[in-house]
Amino acid sequence: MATATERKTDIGPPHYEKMLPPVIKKNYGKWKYHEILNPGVMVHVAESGDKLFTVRAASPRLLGVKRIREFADLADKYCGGHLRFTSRNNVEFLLTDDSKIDALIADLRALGHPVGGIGNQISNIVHTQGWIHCHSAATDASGIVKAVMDDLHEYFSEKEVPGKLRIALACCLNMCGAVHCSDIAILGIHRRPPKIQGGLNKVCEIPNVVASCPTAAIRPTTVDGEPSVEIEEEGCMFCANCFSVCPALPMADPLNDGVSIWVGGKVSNARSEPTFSKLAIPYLPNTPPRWPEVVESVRNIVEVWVKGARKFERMGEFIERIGWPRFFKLTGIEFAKEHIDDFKFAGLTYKRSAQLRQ
Amino acid sequence: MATATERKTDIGPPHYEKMLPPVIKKNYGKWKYHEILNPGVMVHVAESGDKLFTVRAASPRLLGVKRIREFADLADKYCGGHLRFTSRNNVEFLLTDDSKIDALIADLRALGHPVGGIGNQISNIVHTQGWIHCHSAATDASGIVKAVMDDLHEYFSEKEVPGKLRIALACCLNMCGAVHCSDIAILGIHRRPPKIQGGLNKVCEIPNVVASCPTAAIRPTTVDGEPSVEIEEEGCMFCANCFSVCPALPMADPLNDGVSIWVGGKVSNARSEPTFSKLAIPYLPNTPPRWPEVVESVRNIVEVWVKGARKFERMGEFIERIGWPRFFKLTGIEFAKEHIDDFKFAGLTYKRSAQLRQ
Amino acid sequence: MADSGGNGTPLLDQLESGPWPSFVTQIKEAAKDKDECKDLLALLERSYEEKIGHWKHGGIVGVMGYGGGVIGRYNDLPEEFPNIAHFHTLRVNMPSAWFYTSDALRTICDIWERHGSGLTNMHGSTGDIILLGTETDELEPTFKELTDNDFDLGGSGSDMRTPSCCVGPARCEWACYDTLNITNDLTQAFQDELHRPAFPYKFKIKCAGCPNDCVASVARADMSIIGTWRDEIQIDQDEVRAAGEAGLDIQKDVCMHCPTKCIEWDGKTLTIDDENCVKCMHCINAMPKALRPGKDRGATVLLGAKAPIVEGALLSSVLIPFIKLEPPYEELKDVIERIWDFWGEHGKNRERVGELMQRVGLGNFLEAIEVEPVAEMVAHPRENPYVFYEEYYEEEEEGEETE
Amino acid sequence: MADSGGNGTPLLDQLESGPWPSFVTQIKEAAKDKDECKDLLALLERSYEEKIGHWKHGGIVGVMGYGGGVIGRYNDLPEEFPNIAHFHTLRVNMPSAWFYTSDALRTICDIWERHGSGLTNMHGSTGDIILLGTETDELEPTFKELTDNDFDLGGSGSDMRTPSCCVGPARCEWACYDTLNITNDLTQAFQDELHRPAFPYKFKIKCAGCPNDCVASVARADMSIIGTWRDEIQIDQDEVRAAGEAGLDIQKDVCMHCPTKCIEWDGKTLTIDDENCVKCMHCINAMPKALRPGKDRGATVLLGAKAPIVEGALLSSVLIPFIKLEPPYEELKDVIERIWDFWGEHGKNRERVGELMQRVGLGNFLEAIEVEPVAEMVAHPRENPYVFYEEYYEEEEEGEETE
Ligand code: SRM
Ligand code: SRM
Ligand code: SRM
Ligand code: SRM
Ligand code: SF4
Ligand code: SF4
Ligand code: SF4
Ligand code: SF4
Ligand code: SF4
Ligand code: SF4
Ligand code: SF4
Ligand code: SF4
Repeated sequence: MATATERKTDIGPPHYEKMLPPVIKKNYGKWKYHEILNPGVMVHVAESGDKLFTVRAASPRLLGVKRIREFADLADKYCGGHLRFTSRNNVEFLLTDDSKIDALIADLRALGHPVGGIGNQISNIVHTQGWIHCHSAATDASGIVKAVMDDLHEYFSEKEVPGKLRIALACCLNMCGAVHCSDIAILGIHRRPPKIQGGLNKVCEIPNVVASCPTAAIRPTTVDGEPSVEIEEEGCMFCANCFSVCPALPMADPLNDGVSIWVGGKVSNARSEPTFSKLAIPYLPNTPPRWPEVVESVRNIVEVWVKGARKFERMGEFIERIGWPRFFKLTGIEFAKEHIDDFKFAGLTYKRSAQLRQ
Repeated sequence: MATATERKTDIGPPHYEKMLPPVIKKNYGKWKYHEILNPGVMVHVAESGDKLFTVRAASPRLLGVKRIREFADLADKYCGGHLRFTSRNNVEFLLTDDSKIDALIADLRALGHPVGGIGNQISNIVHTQGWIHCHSAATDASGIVKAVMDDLHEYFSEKEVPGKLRIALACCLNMCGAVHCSDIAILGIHRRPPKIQGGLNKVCEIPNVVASCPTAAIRPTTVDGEPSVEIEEEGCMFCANCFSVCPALPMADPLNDGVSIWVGGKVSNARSEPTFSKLAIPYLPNTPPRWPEVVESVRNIVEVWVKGARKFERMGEFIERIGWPRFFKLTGIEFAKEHIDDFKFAGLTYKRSAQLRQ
Repeated sequence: MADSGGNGTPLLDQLESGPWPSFVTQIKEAAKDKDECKDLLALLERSYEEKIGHWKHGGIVGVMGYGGGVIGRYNDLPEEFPNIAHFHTLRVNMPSAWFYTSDALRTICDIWERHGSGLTNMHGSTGDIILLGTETDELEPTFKELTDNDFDLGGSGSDMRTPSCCVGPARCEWACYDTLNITNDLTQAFQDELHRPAFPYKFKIKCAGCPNDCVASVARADMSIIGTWRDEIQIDQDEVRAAGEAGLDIQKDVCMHCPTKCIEWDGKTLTIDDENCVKCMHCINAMPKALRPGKDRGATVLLGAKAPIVEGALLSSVLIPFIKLEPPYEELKDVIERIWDFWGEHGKNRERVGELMQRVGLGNFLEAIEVEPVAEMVAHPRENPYVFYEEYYEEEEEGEETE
Repeated sequence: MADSGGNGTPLLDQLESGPWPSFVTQIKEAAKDKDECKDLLALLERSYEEKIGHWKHGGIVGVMGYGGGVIGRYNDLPEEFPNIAHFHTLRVNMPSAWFYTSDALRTICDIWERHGSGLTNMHGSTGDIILLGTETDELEPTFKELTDNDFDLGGSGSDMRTPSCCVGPARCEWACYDTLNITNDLTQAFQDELHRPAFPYKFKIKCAGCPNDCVASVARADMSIIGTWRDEIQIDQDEVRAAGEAGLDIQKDVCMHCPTKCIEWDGKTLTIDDENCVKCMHCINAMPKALRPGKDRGATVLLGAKAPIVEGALLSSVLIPFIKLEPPYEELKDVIERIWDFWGEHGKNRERVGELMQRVGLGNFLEAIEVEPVAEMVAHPRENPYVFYEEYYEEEEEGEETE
């Protein structure tokens, strides 16, 4: 380990070239095609004829140093000391010798990391901090992810599905998990207006608090002599922006917090353009440790899609083809007032034609 | 003619049945199919086997009693005294004897009314009052319509085009011509902020005037002692709403008024859903009596469509298929800042994907 | 050419030539024996010279007991053009679908020759017969003669505007309900709303017999009634083949244009997956002899279209996905009245129904007019997470809901 | 099963069973020799019992001279959980595309074991290595050891956030530019903007090598750089036929999914009308051996994506339809700096670039950053007539334009 003495800053990350295996250095930018060999296993063939085998293993994303070191050991054992993580937090082992693949997979299984998630399989759930580290959470992240993937794991490591299906979770409306463009999104929500704490004016600038509310539901007032704020509850849509600027307006509430389920978003440009997720289920309760209602709802939506979608069709493309009324019918989800947009651009989501499946 | 004496009110329009020819009364709601026989001539065949021949003739919409009586005479001569007008202001003669069609057409031609506009032909231009009767006009209506149709008449009475092409004109942003959903729309526009007249406060309620401006460009002020308003010119987008509520804010201005050209709107549900027209040409000058720039621009757009569109493809469907960049290229119209939406929903018109024809 | 206008009109004269019928010729003809038409011609020539209109805001004029039906109009050069110092138009309610007997037309002509300029628009954009230009004193006499002859005025101002419809069952094989009958029925049922402005703003009704929407209702009517069906498209396979033999490329010109790609042609048989058919009409339009709408017919009712002033143009959006329309149309009339009640109470001045719906939110609007929300009303559910959840639990009474 | 957390955690224990790897097992493992992890486990169990989180707003903590890279965090029951009274996370800038040598990983582990909880996220949603939980006093020592070993912190707060990219040319045949190189280059070029928050709000950059956008840049980056090409898709007809024989229904599964229907398959040959191809990647995705992107490669640069708080979520929109990307990327860097200048001057506090663009209007925004408007930037031209025409003629000087 280096032991410089003067204080270094702004050196940036280590250069990626130091991290690349020889086969990649040699064929960098000269890959010809790839093939999926087995669940979680693919090969990339270079113009030179060289082959790079990738084995993708599931990860809980939250990893202790012990497990990371175990990954490092596997990389040494099978991959000349090279590995990478994916944009969905899986871990990928990079081999040049395909005869080692099965052994690697066996070792990974032994460690508790199923292999899969490549091609038309359901991959890892992009998620966030939840109760593990964030003050803003309306639900936990890791727990729901574990429960849902336990239930869907067969789609990760065995079964094929019609196309890619991306699930994401964010524990509050800040949407760090960028759930706003996922095939299925699980979103932590508050449903009770902030509870105004005494001495608010000591902790927060009242004008900032008032300004923070997009619906102008917060007004200044005085509570027994003290300047404070009052909230017109009908005007609150639970964005928590006021809480972000003022800790004295907590929104977390065991009785009313929960999750909503969203569907049909995507980011790739393949076939259809990138699009946002749309509301499917307005509210499900927080039921730790395994959130059975959420698990059940996600599986239901997944199965409707698996049954009905054409090859390569993403969730949103499938729903577009059969129409939203039919999606609600097939999933048994009841269409309600909450589904109708009433935000800024609401009018543009109304059905402005007579093109209806009757 | 009846001669009742007491004052009748709220009797409503005459019942339509009194106006229908016998063949229609007999086959009402029992039509089987129709065929287009010649430009402006079609036959509707009833389940009974009866046939109804329709001859559609062009009309300037503005008609004097003399001409209307001449139409009535033709109806007597050929149609047992029955005729109708269309939702695009053409006149339709309804015959049961197809041997009379040619004579009728000859008489109509003699009167100066070409026959055509049925099926995939360009029909009459829906238009409005303009300088003939409205205080709000930024251009004339009838004059431009006459000039444009003189130029396009072959597409009305002879040539076939790929699909329906609807042209509409409105002489101001009130859009009485409902040009907002036309294949090609001609729209009268102002481009100079209202000129504030002295003594405004005598004619108008200043608070109403201030409130009338959607961009809040109007502020109250005092001009030599008198209460009046001032207008922040950069904030004006020439909607004329202030003029609608206050005559002391005239917008008409010979130097700056003119027309803009819009394309790609439609209202039918056929194939694609109804959609608004989009801006093609931000400004063309008012050049009476024949507005050559407008005539030329419309023909250019029509010809690009005629050349490039697939069968049944409306203007907007054609443009969607080839992409807007290509439409601007083919028409030679320059894309400019004015084309970029900057109204309420502007952001939703930005291209939010990488799906581009490169 | 001869200047029959009385004043020199070199500019307008240029609009008499050319194949398209000329409005100038019409005015000149009328000007032969009407001084107001001479003046109109001269004033218009002036506008053509100066590139500006010469009409002022209209004052409130009308006929006794009516608030609508007349558009007051005055020119800004009354000394020079005294015969059109006032030049008001009357909007006369047309018969459904603009059918006329020659006698009915002559009656209108006679009346208007006696009392006005003799110039008309057949028809105005809303559908009325426009009697173009007369003096205030002539309004009442004109009205009397009209009503004596079975005609009445249409709407203007903040009232129900003259409903209009497509030719429908009178001549069209695709009409899914009786557009003429309902238009006449609603017009008669709502005479008071038509003649006496009492709404926040105008309210227009247009009835199209099928999704082709030949009266542009979805773009121009606060209430757009568009015919449709809910069973299978009727197919005559022989006629389909005939159409193909006649040169129609069924795969390319029909199937490829189907918005849901639910129609297939194997060269012999045409099959339609009616469950996914959105009743767009295209295949039927392309093969009128081979295909016809289903037999279980009715209409989709949409709400809220308007022109852009001032918050932006709107197309109507789905209110009732499917409704059977038979006289006396009670169900529909009830909905209309519930809408008017809510709008009358909560609509701002000059706020159209479509704008109100958006301002209060479609969900709340539906609650107010007692219509259940259904997925057909939206293109897709909300994309933003800003839901106004209306109830929450209080610690004390766990399990209980509170407002 | 064994309760290695020190406190009873019956609820969390249930999350150790099942096929998916368990985060609980990870924490328990760490809890064996770290008191803060024991406390974390216990606090989390409490949250599971009470259905509420126990973390408070984070205060400003960090390392000397940096404004970002650390997220301060304190729990609201410090007496009960003293070992995580403060439990800050460090965001460590990952190497491009998350490639590691086993040694590099071990180095991180060693450092973090010495100075923190030993728990991490591999990786955070923005892409950083998240070192999850330590005390204020440990921040500086951790930072020193990181920099001594070639690592540095990533972004947080109102600064440029850690740029990230897809695996690109390192392993993907579809990469249209060098995503790893540009990501590293921009990160190094803008170290000051990354470490010292001076913007109105956060600014994220994500680089995807092709339109598949495997880093979700269009949804999650203020600047989304997406690879593309402008010549013909490379076709190997033999491989196309092979794909067909291998069971792919080319007509149904490829051609019918093409967004512009510009690809045709006659059973023998595949033809693409490249002029109408919008480079969506689908046909290439479906037949990786047969089709490849064209050879004239570059990228489309889009601007403005963000999550919903608080004006609604945005996807990035096209700023530069096509740009060649070769080191040192001067043209792109110039644009970025012009954007930052305008944003820095006119952006409101907590206003993202995408929101600013909409507030001032894309047209004005383009003028300010000196980029020509082109039709590729819009889905379609404006539908409303409210154009801010910027010049008009004055009577006096006819013909002349004035502001
Ligand atoms: C490894 C990874 C990039 C990285 O730098 O980490 C990656 C790698 C590949 N992606 Fe991806 N994608 C990766 C995240 C994504 C994402 C981002 C995300 O999920 O957040 C997307 C956008 C998803 C969306 O649209 O919402 C993505 C959309 C695609 C697509 C388009 C799929 C579609 O039909 O929409 C393809 C094409 C395909 O699958 O045929 C694709 C294809 C591929 C290929 C086949 C490209 C290649 O030739 O190597 C790579 C491996 C196959 C596979 O299925 O994973 N990759 N890919 C990411 C793996 C994540 C994971 O662990 O599962
Ligand atoms: C007479 C009229 C209804 C009326 O009550 O007056 C009418 C009559 C017919 N229309 Fe229409 N349409 C009439 C205005 C419209 C309008 C409204 C408008 O133009 O403002 C539309 C909507 C236009 C739009 O989408 O912007 C309209 C969209 C259609 C369509 C759909 C065309 C398309 O592909 O989008 C059809 C189907 C077709 O033409 O194959 C159609 C078909 C027909 C048919 C063939 C229906 C039938 O079987 O009788 C009728 C005669 C053929 C023809 O081409 O005109 N009609 N038709 C209107 C004649 C106007 C005129 O003088 O030209
Ligand atoms: C006569 C007519 C145009 C024509 O030449 O055909 C007309 C003429 C006028 N319209 Fe209109 N509108 C006419 C159909 C329309 C239509 C089309 C339609 O009804 O299908 C529209 C668009 C659809 C809609 O209602 O949104 C229309 C949207 C307007 C508007 C904008 C309303 C809005 O909410 O956006 C105004 C402005 C206003 O109401 O103050 C307006 C206002 C006017 C006024 C009264 C001018 C004014 O501001 O006071 C015009 C009187 C002109 C005159 O002196 O004769 N007119 N107006 C049409 C009525 C004739 C008839 O009754 O048949
Ligand atoms: C750690 C991380 C989630 C994770 O578990 O991976 C995260 C965690 C937080 N985010 Fe985030 N965001 C994280 C990626 C994102 C992303 C996704 C991305 O960057 O690709 C987004 C959506 C994309 C975007 O930027 O819009 C995101 C959108 C937000 C927002 C909403 C910003 C907006 O303009 O809408 C906030 C609220 C704020 O900025 O005040 C936010 C705020 C926060 C804060 C700092 C909470 C707060 O309000 O102070 C969270 C700290 C949690 C904690 O205690 O550790 N975080 N945040 C991600 C950063 C790790 C990393 O550096 O790699
Ligand atoms: S989504 Fe919300 S709760 Fe979850 S980490 Fe981000 S800010 Fe925190
Ligand atoms: S949560 Fe959002 S809407 Fe509700 S009061 Fe706070 S800022 Fe306003
Ligand atoms: S469009 Fe404008 S100018 Fe023309 S008639 Fe209507 S209100 Fe008058
Ligand atoms: S024209 Fe419109 S924008 Fe201009 S000042 Fe008048 S109301 Fe305002
Ligand atoms: S709308 Fe339909 S029913 Fe009415 S005329 Fe047009 S095609 Fe016929
Ligand atoms: S009516 Fe339209 S949607 Fe239905 S099958 Fe025919 S083309 Fe397709
Ligand atoms: S974005 Fe394109 S280049 Fe990058 S990994 Fe995905 S498929 Fe390959
Ligand atoms: S890349 Fe997409 S758009 Fe281009 S041909 Fe292939 S499928 Fe069609």
